[in-house]
Amino acid sequence: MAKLTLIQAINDGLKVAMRRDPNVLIMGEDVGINGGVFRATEGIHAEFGADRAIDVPLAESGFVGAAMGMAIYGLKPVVEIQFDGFLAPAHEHLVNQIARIRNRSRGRWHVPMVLRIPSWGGIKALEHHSESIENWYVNNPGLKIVAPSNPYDAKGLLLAAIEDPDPVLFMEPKRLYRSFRAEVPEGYYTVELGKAAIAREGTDVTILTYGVHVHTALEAAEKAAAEHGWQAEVVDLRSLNPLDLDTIIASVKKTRRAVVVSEAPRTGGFHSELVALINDHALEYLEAPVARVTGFDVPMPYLLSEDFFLPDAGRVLEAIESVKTY
Amino acid sequence: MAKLTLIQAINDGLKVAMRRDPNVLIMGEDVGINGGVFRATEGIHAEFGADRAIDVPLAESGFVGAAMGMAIYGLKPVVEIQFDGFLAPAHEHLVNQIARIRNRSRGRWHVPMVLRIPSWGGIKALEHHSESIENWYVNNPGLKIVAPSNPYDAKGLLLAAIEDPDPVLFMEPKRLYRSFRAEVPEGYYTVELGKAAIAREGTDVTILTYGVHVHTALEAAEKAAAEHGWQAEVVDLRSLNPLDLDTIIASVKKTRRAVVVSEAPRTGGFHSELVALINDHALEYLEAPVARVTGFDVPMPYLLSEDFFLPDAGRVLEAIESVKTY
Amino acid sequence: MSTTQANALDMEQLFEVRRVLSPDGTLVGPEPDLTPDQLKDVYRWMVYLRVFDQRSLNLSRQGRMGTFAPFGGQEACQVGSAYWLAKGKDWIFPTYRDHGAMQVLGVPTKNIMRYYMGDEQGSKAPEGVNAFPISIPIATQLVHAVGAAWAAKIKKEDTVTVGYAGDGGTSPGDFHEALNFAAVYNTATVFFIQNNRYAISTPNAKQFKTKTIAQRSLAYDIPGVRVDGQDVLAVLQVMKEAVDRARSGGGPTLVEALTFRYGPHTTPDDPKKYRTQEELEEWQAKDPIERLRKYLVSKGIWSDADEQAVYDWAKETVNAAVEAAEAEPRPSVDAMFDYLYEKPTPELERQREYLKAYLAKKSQGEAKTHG
Amino acid sequence: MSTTQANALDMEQLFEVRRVLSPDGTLVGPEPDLTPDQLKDVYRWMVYLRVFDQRSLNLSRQGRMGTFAPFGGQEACQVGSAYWLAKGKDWIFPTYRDHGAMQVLGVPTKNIMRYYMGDEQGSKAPEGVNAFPISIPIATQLVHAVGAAWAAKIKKEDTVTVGYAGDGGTSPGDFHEALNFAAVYNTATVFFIQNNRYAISTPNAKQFKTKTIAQRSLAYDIPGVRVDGQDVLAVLQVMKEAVDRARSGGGPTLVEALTFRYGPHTTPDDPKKYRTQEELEEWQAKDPIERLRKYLVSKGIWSDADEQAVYDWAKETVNAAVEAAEAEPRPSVDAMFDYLYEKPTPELERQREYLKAYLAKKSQGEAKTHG
Ligand SMILES: Cc1ncc(C[n+]2csc(CCOP(=O)(O)OP(=O)(O)O)c2C)c(N)n1
Ligand SMILES: Cc1ncc(C[n+]2csc(CCOP(=O)(O)OP(=O)(O)O)c2C)c(N)n1
Ligand SMILES: [Mg+2]
Ligand SMILES: [Mg+2]
Repeated sequence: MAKLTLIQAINDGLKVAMRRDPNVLIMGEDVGINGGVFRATEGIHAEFGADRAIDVPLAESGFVGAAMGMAIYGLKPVVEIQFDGFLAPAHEHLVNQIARIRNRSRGRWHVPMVLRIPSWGGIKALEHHSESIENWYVNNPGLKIVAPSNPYDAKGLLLAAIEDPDPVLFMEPKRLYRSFRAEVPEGYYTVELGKAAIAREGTDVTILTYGVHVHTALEAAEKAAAEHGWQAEVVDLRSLNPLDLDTIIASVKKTRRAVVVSEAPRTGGFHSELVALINDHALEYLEAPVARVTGFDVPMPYLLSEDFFLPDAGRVLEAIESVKTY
Repeated sequence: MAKLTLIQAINDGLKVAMRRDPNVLIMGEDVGINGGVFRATEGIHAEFGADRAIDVPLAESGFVGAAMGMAIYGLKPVVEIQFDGFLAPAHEHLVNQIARIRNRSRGRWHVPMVLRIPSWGGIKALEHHSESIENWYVNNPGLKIVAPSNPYDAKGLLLAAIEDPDPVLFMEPKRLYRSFRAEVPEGYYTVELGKAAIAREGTDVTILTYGVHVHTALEAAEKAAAEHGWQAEVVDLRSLNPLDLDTIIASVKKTRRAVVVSEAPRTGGFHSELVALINDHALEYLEAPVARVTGFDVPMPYLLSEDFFLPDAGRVLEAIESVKTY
Repeated sequence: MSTTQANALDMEQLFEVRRVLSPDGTLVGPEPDLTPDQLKDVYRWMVYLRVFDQRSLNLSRQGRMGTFAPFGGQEACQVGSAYWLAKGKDWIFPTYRDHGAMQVLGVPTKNIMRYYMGDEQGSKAPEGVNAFPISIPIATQLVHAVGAAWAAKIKKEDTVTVGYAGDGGTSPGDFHEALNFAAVYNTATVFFIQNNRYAISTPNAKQFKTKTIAQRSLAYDIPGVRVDGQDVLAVLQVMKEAVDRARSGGGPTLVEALTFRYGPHTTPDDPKKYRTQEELEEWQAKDPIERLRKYLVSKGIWSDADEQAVYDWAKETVNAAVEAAEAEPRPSVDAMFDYLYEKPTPELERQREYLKAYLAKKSQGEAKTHG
Repeated sequence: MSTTQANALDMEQLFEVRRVLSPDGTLVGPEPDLTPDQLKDVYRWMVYLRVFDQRSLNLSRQGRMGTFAPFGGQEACQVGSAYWLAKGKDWIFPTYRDHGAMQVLGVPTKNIMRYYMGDEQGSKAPEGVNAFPISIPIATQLVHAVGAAWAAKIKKEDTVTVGYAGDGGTSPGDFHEALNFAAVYNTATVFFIQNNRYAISTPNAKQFKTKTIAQRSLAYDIPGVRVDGQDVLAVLQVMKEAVDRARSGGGPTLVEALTFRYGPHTTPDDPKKYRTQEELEEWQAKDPIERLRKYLVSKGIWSDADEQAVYDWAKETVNAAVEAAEAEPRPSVDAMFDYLYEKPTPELERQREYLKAYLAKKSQGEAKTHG
């Protein structure tokens, strides 16, 4: 099997999808000849032509809205948002139209579209290039939210998202685009949306996380093992909606302690929902309050202060210690 | 003291603010001669003229963004968003600009502006007219979020919001606009942002809520008293950011049981943050998991199904029973 | 030529208002290419829609329907804009005020009524009728119209889409983005703007500075045209040109139809707050139905008996729709959970179960209390 | 006149490109109303900015600065657009590529460098300099520019605001909303659009169908003008007219400056992927600095010694700014919490405390490990 980086896995996934279904196309800013600012779409314009690798005028509301029009007409647009912060102009279409059209038309129309969103920080980019946009949408029913943490899942979840008949926000951990390689099967396969993965088994504490911070959690888990002999179980949610509640609750019931990790600002993040779900379904199992390791309630700072903001393995380790020694 | 409805209190508050500060102005769709679709701005155009009661072209991104330009120039725009769902086009300005400009300019500029947003359901309006938009912003630092539940607070919080040097989302419970009258002092007074109110004292369970559902909670509390002899304490948050954590935690520690009520969809609402905060600060006091009474993870339905969606006193009572009999 | 000269262009002259019938029904433009049967069909549609519209506004006022947006006065626009579209093929993307055009394309009257009564089922167009659900968020539907036409082009189908908006609908960014995308990708989209002079209370003068909306076409290098929106034959003619051009690969057109709504913006609105009685009467004197009737009479193809018959038929048909709409059961609890995704998520199933249990308990409780 | 005629207008002719100097520095338009000192000042600014820009791009490539957006090639636009503004009074609302204009208005070079090094302090213009922080979200700043000018008008002040955007910046809805608002409320706003032919890799032809951006002014009934953006005297002339008109109550103007960036979009970009070497050279042959230099020389007011002196001065001054910028301490943890609101919320104070405690523990731990 080929060893691919996460961005290569996405590029491969896009090509595989486009080869098997003529209705799949990609669109976005600079995704054509330029191959995308992260090179996710490299080679697609050459292989599939300008009708299926569409460079759009610079207007997210317009091209996300137009993609919805395409989707209801029967195409499957995979739209690249150049950077997370630039999803904001498309907000109205997402919340008021795309998320709702199947429901309001009682199934007459649906929107099989995927928004690929390079997400989160860690690459010391300019302002608005390192955002946690999931929380604009976790309280907004109708949009699936998927977040891979490794090349295998990235391709498999992307193919599942493209196959899915409903709109999917596909959050790509840009910090991991080129940070490591892993084996990725050739050709078509899917990873089911809504199924978490146990990234590391353990018995002493459950760490719930997704996307880029699966790796922060794994690093902290190794430290906890080395320093304290504690085995942390790392649950990679992979999908925020649908959410794999069963896996989450089973793990928490087993370890009786939980840490949630996300780099979104602390107040009102999806991590808070995870705490609430544990409250609902496993409160009496808890030996300690769930610990939250998150960003802070400030905008992502400019690059010199980025490290202040982002959760690191040290903060996760401290959280593990806090729930273990409560 | 005059007995005013909530909408009259807001109208009065606007006029009081405009009389004392020539930099305060109102703007929005149909807020001028027409006096606003809810009549919140009635009489303002006549008293203050077209320069301070501005009818804008129909473009929320434009007029919310322009209001930011006005605010940094030294005016204090109070912007009416006609209905909650129509805030969506202004999302980019709110999250990427308005929420951040003080921080990014290190205090050189700030945005003393208020967005008045008729919020939530219960009036059987058309689509997009009954939304819970707070959750687009609770995880987005930089915007204060205020939600009165009665005429006195509505005027006092509005005046405090206008005086506040930072941007405030002022969520008005449209269902309560004309539903009852209460005493409202003449002239200027403020209700401090960030201080909750105990709407009803009690010892058996804490109900945390804001805006329209303070009344649902009070109704449920009366039923709980009548049917079970339990005294529920109802905490009216009044402000989501800043949040009065001390009052919340003190109440929960006292009653050892909590119910949170909000009509936002269940997953990832601010109500989930409240559960997480109780987890952080009072977990060991809890006799039962916190119960959430919320909307469902679907868009607000059309009017014939609205009652299915909205929390009512019966559902809150059931939640009280569940935490009392756990 | 200097800037000043460019900006001194007389746009009202450049975009002269297209007209076929004068308000008294006499021919002032080229005679339209319509058979007598088509002319009568158009007339019947306008009458039907007016009867429907008035009836619906009444139902809304009586509380038998929720807030309603009447189009009375704009019937020529409603009929003329959709009349030439190929059913089962072409698409429309309407606003809350374009449920007349929706019916012309084939949406049953009952659906429109159910929509305004508050049932999502009303937004479900029958198979074969490509009328998108009403869009309330202003101008969003215009980019959807472009997207659908763009998809058709990619699929090499000669589908035409029509995006509707009002004068206020030209202000949001989506108007601009839609026209720009349509122009760049040469999509088969007709932008049909009903300029009824007000966006709720906001008059044209506070919405835009230009004397016309049609001139916005110059910003995108696409054809633009102004048409008398109270003259159905002119609207038909202009739309025929635009639809034909779109279908044959000629790209998008911006149509500005000058019109007026006689009634309130929506049920609770009071137009007297912002419009004069004179202005209303001035427009009523240009009534589109009356105008076509006079023309039909002058052509000798319309009698008083025809007139009586069409109103009788319209009232009966609308009555039947009201009855059918009111006979529909309330949407079920299940319907609230069933349609968001192809398959409800596990969390939705949990929520459904909870709500059903609660409602069952509640109705038992109520049964006890009242029983 | 019919639609066809309106749409057959020759926009390139109507919006003829304004030019004062030909690429070889000879006068082809009316001699500008600038003193020799002003002409030399303008020249010095362009040289300074080019030296600054190249140095910054190098720092970025060396990793001493983050991602940087160079404007090299667009110096005439940068200087000419801001030159006439009244410091301490007028406002500019720049993009990430307009840090040249920001400096002309009075933002210290060090600030720009700190911004791109990743310090919010760089976005804080000194008191008295009304340069808004760089806006990265495309076109958003245009509505802010309108809002500020609108406020000035309400306060009866004759402040002028300039909103900057690129060719790509004409596509978002905010462009439309800004121009429409400015037109309706007649605000003193100049929209200065640098059409450098590409939005990252996307060429004009995929951004809009029209041959000009200036013609968009017709959609708002405001003056529009095209200008040779490599001819600083033409840019100065056009901006003088626009700023004077705005200040005297004549409302907004849309200026399209035709220009080209020589370098990458930002540091990581590779323009060879989407532009040819010929195109670059074609534009370099029209270089704005060289063009003005030739004119100054031909007027006998510029010598080789002057030339040497200005480059020496520019390099030294930029060097000093680099030193000063690199000498700045890292932003503190406190700075992350201090500026979001006038007064941090209790929750922010709790978070600050937690983070400081963690960092203290961490640095102790590190001290132990490494000590
Ligand atoms: C984005 C958005 N903002 C505000 C509204 C509220 N609203 C509904 S209709 C309307 C006026 C629309 O006027 P116009 O486009 O002229 O259409 P008309 O109602 O006259 O047919 C407004 C402001 C809305 N529906 N959507
Ligand atoms: C809303 C938004 N979408 C996407 C981007 C990413 N982006 C940054 S610059 C740019 C191209 C801008 O081109 P143009 O307006 O022509 O200005 P130029 O860079 O050529 O000066 C894009 C797409 C952004 N900054 N904001
Ligand atoms: Mg209108
Ligand atoms: Mg450009």
